[in-house]
Parts: sequence; C-alpha cells; structure tokens
Amino acid sequence: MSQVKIALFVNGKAQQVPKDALIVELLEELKLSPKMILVEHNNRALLRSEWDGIKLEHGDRLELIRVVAGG
Amino acid sequence: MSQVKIALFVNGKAQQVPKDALIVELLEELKLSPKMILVEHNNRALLRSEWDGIKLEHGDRLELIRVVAGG
Amino acid sequence: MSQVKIALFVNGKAQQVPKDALIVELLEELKLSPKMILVEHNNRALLRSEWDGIKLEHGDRLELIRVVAGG
Amino acid sequence: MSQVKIALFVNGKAQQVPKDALIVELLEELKLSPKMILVEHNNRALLRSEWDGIKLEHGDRLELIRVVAGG
Amino acid sequence: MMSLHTQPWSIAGKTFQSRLFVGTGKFASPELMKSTLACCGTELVTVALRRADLSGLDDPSADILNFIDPQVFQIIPNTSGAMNAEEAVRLARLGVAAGLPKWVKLEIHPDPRYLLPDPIETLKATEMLVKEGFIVLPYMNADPVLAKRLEEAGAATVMPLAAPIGSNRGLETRGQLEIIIEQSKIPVIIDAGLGAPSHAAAAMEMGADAVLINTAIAIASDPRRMARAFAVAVEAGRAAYELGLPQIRRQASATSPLTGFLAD
Amino acid sequence: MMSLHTQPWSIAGKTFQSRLFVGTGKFASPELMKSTLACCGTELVTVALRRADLSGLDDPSADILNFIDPQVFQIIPNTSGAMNAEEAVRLARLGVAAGLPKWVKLEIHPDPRYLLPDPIETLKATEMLVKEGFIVLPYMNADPVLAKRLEEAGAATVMPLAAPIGSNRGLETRGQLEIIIEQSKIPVIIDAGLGAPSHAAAAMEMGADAVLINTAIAIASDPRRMARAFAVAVEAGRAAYELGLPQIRRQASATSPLTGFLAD
Amino acid sequence: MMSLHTQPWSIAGKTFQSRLFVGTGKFASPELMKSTLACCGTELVTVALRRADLSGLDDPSADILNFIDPQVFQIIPNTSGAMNAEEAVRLARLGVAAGLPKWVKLEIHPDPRYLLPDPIETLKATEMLVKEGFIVLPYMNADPVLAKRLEEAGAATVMPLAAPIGSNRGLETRGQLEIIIEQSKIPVIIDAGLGAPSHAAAAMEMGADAVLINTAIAIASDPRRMARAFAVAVEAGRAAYELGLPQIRRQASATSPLTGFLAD
Amino acid sequence: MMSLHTQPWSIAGKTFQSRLFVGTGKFASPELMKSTLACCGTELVTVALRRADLSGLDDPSADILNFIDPQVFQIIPNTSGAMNAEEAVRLARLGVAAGLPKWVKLEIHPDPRYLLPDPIETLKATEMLVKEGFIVLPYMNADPVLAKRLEEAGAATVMPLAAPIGSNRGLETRGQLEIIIEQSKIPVIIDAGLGAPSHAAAAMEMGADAVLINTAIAIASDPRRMARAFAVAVEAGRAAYELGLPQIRRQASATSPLTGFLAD
Repeated sequence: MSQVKIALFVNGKAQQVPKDALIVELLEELKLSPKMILVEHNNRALLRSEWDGIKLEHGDRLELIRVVAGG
Repeated sequence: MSQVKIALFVNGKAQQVPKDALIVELLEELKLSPKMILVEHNNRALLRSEWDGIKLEHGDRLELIRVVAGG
Repeated sequence: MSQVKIALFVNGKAQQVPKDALIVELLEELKLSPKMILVEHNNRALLRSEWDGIKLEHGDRLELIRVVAGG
Repeated sequence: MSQVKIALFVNGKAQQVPKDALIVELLEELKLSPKMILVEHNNRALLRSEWDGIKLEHGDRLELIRVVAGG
Repeated sequence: MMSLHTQPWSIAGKTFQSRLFVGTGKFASPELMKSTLACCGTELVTVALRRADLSGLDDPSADILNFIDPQVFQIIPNTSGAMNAEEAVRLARLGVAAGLPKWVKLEIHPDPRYLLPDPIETLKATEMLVKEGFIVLPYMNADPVLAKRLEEAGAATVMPLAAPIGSNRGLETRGQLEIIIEQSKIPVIIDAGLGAPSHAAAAMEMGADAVLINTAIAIASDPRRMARAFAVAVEAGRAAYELGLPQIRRQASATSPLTGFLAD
Repeated sequence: MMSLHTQPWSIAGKTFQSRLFVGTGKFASPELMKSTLACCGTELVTVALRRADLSGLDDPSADILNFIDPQVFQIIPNTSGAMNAEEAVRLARLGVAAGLPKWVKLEIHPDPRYLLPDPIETLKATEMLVKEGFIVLPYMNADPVLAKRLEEAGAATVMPLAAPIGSNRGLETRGQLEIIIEQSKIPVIIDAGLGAPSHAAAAMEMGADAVLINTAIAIASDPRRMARAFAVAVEAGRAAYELGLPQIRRQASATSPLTGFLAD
Repeated sequence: MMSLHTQPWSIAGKTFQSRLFVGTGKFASPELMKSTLACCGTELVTVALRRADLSGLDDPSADILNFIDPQVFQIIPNTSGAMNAEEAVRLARLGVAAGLPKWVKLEIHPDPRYLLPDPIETLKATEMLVKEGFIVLPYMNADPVLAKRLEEAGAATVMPLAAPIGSNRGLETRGQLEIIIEQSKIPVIIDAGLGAPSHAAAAMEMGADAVLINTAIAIASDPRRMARAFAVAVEAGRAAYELGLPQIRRQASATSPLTGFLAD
Repeated sequence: MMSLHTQPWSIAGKTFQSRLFVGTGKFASPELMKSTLACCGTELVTVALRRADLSGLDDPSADILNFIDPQVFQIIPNTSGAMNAEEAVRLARLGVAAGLPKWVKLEIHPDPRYLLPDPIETLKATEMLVKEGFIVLPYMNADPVLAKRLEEAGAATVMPLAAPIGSNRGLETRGQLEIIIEQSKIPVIIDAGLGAPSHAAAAMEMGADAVLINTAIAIASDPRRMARAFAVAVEAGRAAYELGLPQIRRQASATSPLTGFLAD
C-alpha cells in the first residue's frame, strides 16, 4: 500500500516527505550530514536537542543552514 | 474688585494673565510685536487667523517663536 | 658649365645647395614660407635682417624652426 | 727670558700659543680630551697620526671638531 | 566675462538657476546679510525659528524676514534646535503658521559639539512631514543607505554633510558622497563644512546638484565678495562637471610637440 | 554677476589683470584655440618652437602666431624639447629672432615619461638667459631651495609644478608649494597637473599669484566653456585668498542659535 | 624583536590581547585559512551562515568550524545576507542553535554594490538582539550619532567602516571615525576597506580599539605572511597611540645641532 | 610572533637586514639613545659633527661614539651645518680623520626654517665626494630628475624627504616619491617628516628600500617602545610590498557569500 506524502517548503523549494517524517530523515533524504546543518522550523531556530520532538507536517517551512567562511 | 488671574506656561515659564485673556493681550503684556511672533498653543501651531478665537485658560502651554537668522 | 654645389646640414640632414646660395633660396628650394621660419646659422640665431648678409658655405649647420602650439 | 707666542685662529677665534706648540699641547691648554677631538689644520682634515708632525705657526687656522648626536 | 550657462535644476518641481544655497546665520547685521544675498545670485535661503525673548529685550526691528524678499528667494526654515522628530515637526508647522512656504530644511542634531544629524529621528521626521505635505530637505551624515531611505520616504532632496557645520574642513566625506551622488534619484546638496570656494567647486565637479554655504560667507572680512567667490566657484565646478573632466593620468602627457629641438 | 575685482599683478614690471596663463598645445584647431583665448580673459599665452618639416608637408597656413594677437596677449615661447641649458638658450634666442618679446618659459625636461624639469640645467640656463636680458619664467619641481636660487639668479617668476604635465592630478606637491609661496619675493605660478577648476581655485587660495592651464582646457569637450570655468575659479580662489579664508576647526560651530527650541 | 606589550582590551567582559579581527572569507582553502589564523595571533574570527545546497553537492568535509578551534578563537557569526532586522535576528538565533557563542557581528546591507549597512535596520536589530541576551557587534557606516544610539541600545562594540568592504581604499571616513572614537564608551573596531598594513596602523594610531581585516589577507599571494604583516602593524599603531604621537609641525625641527660648522 | 622574513638589501655592497635608519639626535641622554638602538634592530645610525666648545664646558664623557658599537652599527656621519658643497666635503673628510668609515649622509640645508636641502650644492658635493671614494647618501627634496643626476654622479643611495625634518607630517611628497622609486637603480631611503609608524609602513608599501626616523623616536615618552613600533611597522610595510598589495577598487567586494539568507 502506498505511503502518505506531505509537502514542505525547504529553503524556499517544495519538497515531498512521508507524513510524520523526522528532520533527520529529511536530511538523510537530502544527503546532508546532520552535524553540519542548522535548522529553522517555521521561523524558529531549533536546537539539535529539539529535532526529534518535531513531526514534520504539511506546509511546514524549513531553513537548512550551514556555517560557512565569511568576513 | 480684583480681577481673576490664571497661570500659563509661556516658553516654559509661568506667566499670570487675566482670565479669558487673548493672545494679542498676552503679547502686549510681554511687549512683543504680534506680527513677528509665531504662536504654538498646547502643542498646536496657530495661524494668525486663529488667534482671536482662542481664550487662554489656566494651565495652557504656549510657545512664542520668532523667525531668526540661521544656516 | 656645371654649377658648383656645397653640402649643408639642415635640421641635422645633409642638403645640397649651389655655392653662395642665400637663405631665402634655400627656403624656396625646401618650399618653406620665409615669413614663418626662424633660422639658426652655425648655432647663432639670425634676425631676418641678417639673412641676406649670409652666404651659405660648405659644412654650414642650419636649424630651420617654426613657432608651434605648446603649453 | 720670556717665551715667544704666536696667534692662531681656533674655531674662528684668536688663540695665543707658544711658538712651535703641538696640537696636543693646544688641546691640553683648552682642556679638550684629544681622543674626542677631530682637527682640521688650514682647511686640511688631519689623521691623528699626523698631529705630532705639525708645528703650529702664526696665523694657522684650526677647526677642533667633535662627533655629536645628530639625525 | 560670459556666463557659464550651467543647467537649471529643480526641487519638487520648482526650478532654480543658482546652485548655491546661502544660510543667513552669523552675519554682522541683517543689512549686510541682505546685500550679500543680493549680489551672489542665490535663490535659496535658510532661516531658523527660536523662542522669543520674554525679557522684553527682543529688537522689534530685527525681524529677519524684513530683509529677505520672498518674491526673489525661496525661504526655507530649518529645524535646528529640535532634539527629536516630534520637536522638528512642531517647528516645521510653526513655519507654515508664520506664512512661510511649506518647505523645511530638516535638522535634528542633539549633540552641541559636532552638530551631527541623528539618522533615526531624521528619517522618522521626514516620514511625518511628507505625510503632512511638506517639501522636506533633510540634513544628514554622508550615509548612502540612509540617503536611499530618505528618498523612499519622500524627501525632496538629501543634504549630506562634507564635514561638521562651521568646521571649514572641506570634503572629508568624499568617498561616501560619491556613492550618494551616484545612487540618488533626487537632488544632492552638499551641506556643512565647505570652507573655501575650491571646496564648493570640488563638490560640484563630483556631481552634486548644489551646495549650502553659511559660515565661510557670513564671517568673511567682506561677505559680499566672498559670496560672489563661492557663487562663481560653484558655477565653475558645475560647468566642469557638465563638460566632463579629463581623466587623471599617472604619467605625463606632453602639451608641446615631443620631437626634440636638435635630436629627434 | 559682478566681477570679483581681484588685485592686478605684474611680472618684470608689466601689469596683468588675469591670473590664468593658457598653453596653446593640444587644441583641435588653431581657430578653436583662438576663440578659447578670446573668451576666458587670459593675457598670458605660451607657444613652442620646433624644427620645420623639410618634407614640404608643413601647412603654410598653420602659423600659430597668426591666431594670437600680440597686442592683446603676452606671448611667451617655451623651450620644451631642450635637453640641456645650451639648447634652451639657443631656443630662447630663436624666439627673439622671430620678433617675439624677450620672454621665455624655460622648460628643460629630458625624460619623456614624466616631463619633469632638470633643476641643475634650469638654474644654469636661467643665469645665462638673465645675463642676455631675458625675462625668464622657469618651470621647476616644487623645490623651495631651488626656487630661492632661481630668484637670486634673476628669474622673473618661478613656475613650480603641482603634478606631472597633463596628469590632471591636482596639488600633489601642496606641502612644498606652500613653503615656496611663503618664501618667494617673485610671483609664483603653479604650472602643470591642474586638471579641474577646483584645483586652480585651491592653488590660488594657497596664495599662488597665477596658474597655467593647458591640457584640461584644450582637450575638453568644449574648450571655451572649460576655459571660462577655469578663469572664474581662479578669480574665486584669488578673491578668497585676498579676503582671508576662515580658520579650519576640528569641532562644529553653529550657524543657527544654539538655544534649544523647547529646552534652553 | 621584543613584543610591543600593548594593553589588553575586552568586549563584554571578555579580555583579548590581539587587536586584529580576521574574517574567514575568500581563502583559497580552509586549511590555508586555518594556518593563517594560527600564525598571526588573532583571537577574534568571523564566520557566515548560509542556506545549505540541496543539490547534494555540498562538500561534507567543508565544515568551516572543523578548522577553527573554539578554545583558541572567539568565533563570531555574522548576519550578512540579512535584508532587514528580522532576518538578521533569525540568523543570529541559528548561530546559537549551532552551539556557537551568543555573539553576533550584525551586518545588514541590502545593496550588493557597495554592501553598505542600513542604519535603521541595524539599530532595530541591535535592540532586539540585546533583549535576547546577545553580545552585539554592529557593522555600521561612520556615523557618530548612530554610534551613540547603538551604544545606548546596548551594543557591545561599534564597527564603523573605513571604506566599502573589499575596496582596500583605506581610511576614507577618517574625519567621522575620529569623532566616533572620541565619543564612544564602548570599543570601536574599524571594519571594511583597510587594504594595507599602513591603513591598519593608522586606524590604531587614531585610537581605534581594534580592526577587522579579511580581503587583504585572504587574497594575498601569501596570506600567512600578510596576516603577520597586519598583526604587527596593528601592534605598532596601538603602541604609538599608547605612547602618544608627536605633534605635527608646519616648520622643521632640527635633529642635529644647528650651530653652523664654520659660521656659528 | 614569527619574523616577517623581509629581503635583505645592500648599500654599496654592504648587506643589511634592517630597513630602519635611526638618527641619534634629540635623545634625553646617550644612555637612552644606546638602549633604543639596541632594542629596535637597526643597523644604520647617523651622527653629526660640530665645533668643540672652547669654553672648557664640553662634557668629556659625552662622546657619542662611546655609545655606538661600530661592530654592530654602520655609523654614518652627516654634514648638517654645512652651508655649501665645500663645507660639506670638509666635514666628510673630518669624519674619516676621526676613524669613522668613509660613508657620509650628505646634508646641505642653509635655511634654518625648513631645513630643506640645496639641490645644486648637493649634486656638486656628491661629485666631489664620490671622486674621493666616499659612499655618499645624499639628503634631497623629492625631485626625480635630481635623483637620477645624483645616481649618475655615483651616489650610493638617494634620501628624498617626505616632509620637513621633524615636522611629523608624513608622506606629503608621495606623488614625486613614487616616481623616484619607480626610476631609481640605487636604494631609495625616505628621510625626514615621518612621524608615525603608519607613515613608515606606507613608505615601505610604496617600494622604498628603507626609512630614516629620528625625531618621532627620540622625543617619544618611551623611545625604546616607539623605536620597536617603527621597526615592526617598517617590516610590515616591506612584507606587504614584497607580497604585493591588493588592487584598490571603487566598489565593494563581498567577503561573505552573497546569496541571500532567504531570497537567493
């Protein structure tokens, strides 16, 4: 039987994930190493400790951010 | 019989005038030539045409302003 | 009978002229308008009045100069 | 019998010394320590080795110079 | 000498020929101020507003407006003395009550030492005054982003400073002024700190639309001649800007033919 | 606009009103040069001397002197192209032979890259030419001691450079120029490198007696207007110098009364 | 050579010896960046935050934080890329979520051409971030009144610009910077536009507490040596400031005895 | 901090590591001068020659040479006080008679006000001294043609001034110094007028081979630290020159990725 999908906006782009997916699963899907990614969920910056408490829902807006070189 | 006086704040200083005095009377009292004075009454800048319509009341705050040289 | 020629150095270049030629004849030969030319003869600047008194001789060095625009 | 004196110009000033005086004797007279003084004799800079060969004569001009701090 | 025929320009739809604003402060007398304005061709003049002296000592003859013909000069009251946006707005309104045109040179500079403008209060006051229909000419530091924000808020011009008021230091803020001029869609008037005609000319050569001079003219030994000196320097600088200045070169470029005299 | 009435000045006893020398090089045509001289009020004009072209290609009509009225302008031949004092003297003598006045702008700059003057040859040529009765105006670097030596040698003026000829870099040598002006007993004419009217005004404000401009005028899109722009800038700078410029201050100095609007 | 023993200084109670901030942008590799930081003695390092690349192309090894030891360096995330106060605050919070210290170099510069900071949004973001307990180091234009308002809003330092980021133009805003330094009660760090060690030394001689250098070091042919050159220039300038620089004189002052050799 | 490893350089075949000349004038005591020389790494030191005091008041202990180890420092007597070439030559010869090396810093500046060098006498003295086998380091104004003539006459270096001796005005003659450095085949040492470490660094960044500092070090509140400050600033500027400084840009160049945070 087919699994239900929901649509998120990740860094401004639409992205399909399974319902109730976790942030780590999303990052896996996107081949992003969790320990290097900062996550903002619906405009709220998340501590890593908060990640697993969050079930992604249809329409959620996420920003996946990295620390890079800068002046 | 003695005339009733009220207290105004003129350019930040207390000033006694007869009750219901008019702005022109105040200027006379202060020896200021009306045609050179701009008047702000309780924070409202007045057009000259408005002067005579105003009866000064106890506690009114007036600013008497002049146009001067400036850069 | 053939006329005798002499060699001058005019503005650093060799130039043949008839013996005893005058400066005006040299200028004519060079198609230079006399009234626009200044002449230095053997390192001596000449006044126009001196031109005709000078018979050009073999080896004479002449500078023919013009006034031009300059800063 | 009194000793014969001659007049020198030392640093532009007249100075009496005994005839045939040596430079070292002049310096002693002036209380100048020889090892700190450079001597120019009649416009000629002298090496120390030359000092003793010189008998001062009437009218000699000497410059007694020191090395000092400078930029 | 023939005029330099510089281009006319305009503020809020009103056209001017002169690119020299003159401030009226610091003159030895109003008569001297009046004749100075008359002989330098300026069309834009600033005045200030201040509390009347209640001690009865105000000289009744000394109404500065008696010495400035509104038919000849655009009179622009400033808001100097205002400590914040609200006070500046109140001063601007008083100018209108006085029958002055609804123009205001917005000045908010609390610090008495350098008289430098407050960017936050200046933007706020500009928004309020534009809403009330004023033609707003804000005095500002040489901040290109603030200039754009004032432009977006509806300012009629920007008036960035060259150096502190009355300092005569010249174009100290040149680098930022060049950016303001490059980016501005409204006239840029260099205000404050210009102490010599060469400073005014240099400001115009950079592409400024106008300059405002007060101290250097008012305290000169002969304000009339000094005002004319600034006026012609402004014209000269503007003309040079319109014609385009020659490129700056590291090496020399001969003005006489380079062929030698003897050797070629 | 009224004139600025700057003081007349003189070189070797001859009085001038204009403080702008104009060089005649680099103009698109002699006609353009002529009309440019006519409209900027200059009274001092330089020309150069060069070997005639023996290829018969010289344009007989192109005698620059046909375009400069000696009744109106003091024509000053320069010695550019001379590699040393001797050549400079020979060129100066040729000018006289040409019927030009016995004035010479002495230029000895062997290096073609920066066209900078040779101090040794320049002093030597000045001594020779003064002995022959020339009015000598030497082009020189901004060297105050050389300026004094040229003055002692009998030069009529000194012409120190602001920057390399044609570089338009402005008053690069300002520090040394100020010393030259302070110490000189003969007129100081700032020559070379002035590329904008503001540069010329600044030179005059420093106390220079005059400036010489060529490149910036001759190559302008409209040399006539640019020449006028320089002419008025020179007048403005000179007037400011005569009146005295205000002192430069570190802090501000208010132009409006500093009593607050509400708070005093 | 012995050290110059310049005074330690502090931001928000944390003490530093080095007065050189180094930005991590533009290095050829993170390894080069790392060794450059190591050899110049800097203690303050900036980083940026950006959206991850979702194309799967992000180099997993390239986590800049792997190359900066937080035990050695105070890591300060900046908010470049933020278009307004709200975005800047969101970026600052993400830095904290990343486990970075609660410090932020506040940068809000919408215009991509000159990258100049927005004074209004910068003040607004400072107020918000201070309320949230951040140590805020705002990048700003050289505006003394804005500097005071940021100080009053609780900024830990101000970081006024010398010239546009990466322009290497040096202390273009010197006049206003001097006023900021004179009036500030919090450290003043000159940021942006310093392109040469002499620029950094001059900034320190003016009394700046520190400077931030990025481009001039990162793009140098040898960033390690250039970083050391800046580091020692900063120390030299600071030492000169602490000792007090000699007064500038118009005339000369002899360094050798002035009695003549022959004539006295 | 690691050294900057700047290139060694040489004068007349003698190699030096330090690019800082230190003048010995104006120190509070010879002991202070000695320890200052010791701690800044200089290898080149100047002294002067003067008539002895015949009043018997000369302090016998005060022989400056007792405080400068000729094994460590290249001692260079100067000719200050000489009014012309002849006197300068006589002073140089006395130095040799004193057992000093046959090097001379040639200074001929008759005017006591600005102490500016005389170009004519300086060239003449250079020719005479070179003929006698001296290593001649002439102090000169910033005149590129004179620099070439001194080079041709056999000078070992040129020592152009940045500003008047002891004025601390910095690189006032920058434009001409750049040309001298570009054209010179012998070392260029910037002498006089450098008042701050940033001035010295800037001179080195221009490509000068060395600088001479005296007043700014000697009159500092702590000459030892100030000398070190100058020494490291010189190294920093030289290192930057050797590495090549980044190009100066009109616009900004981002140091953080320019993709927006939200908007790209």
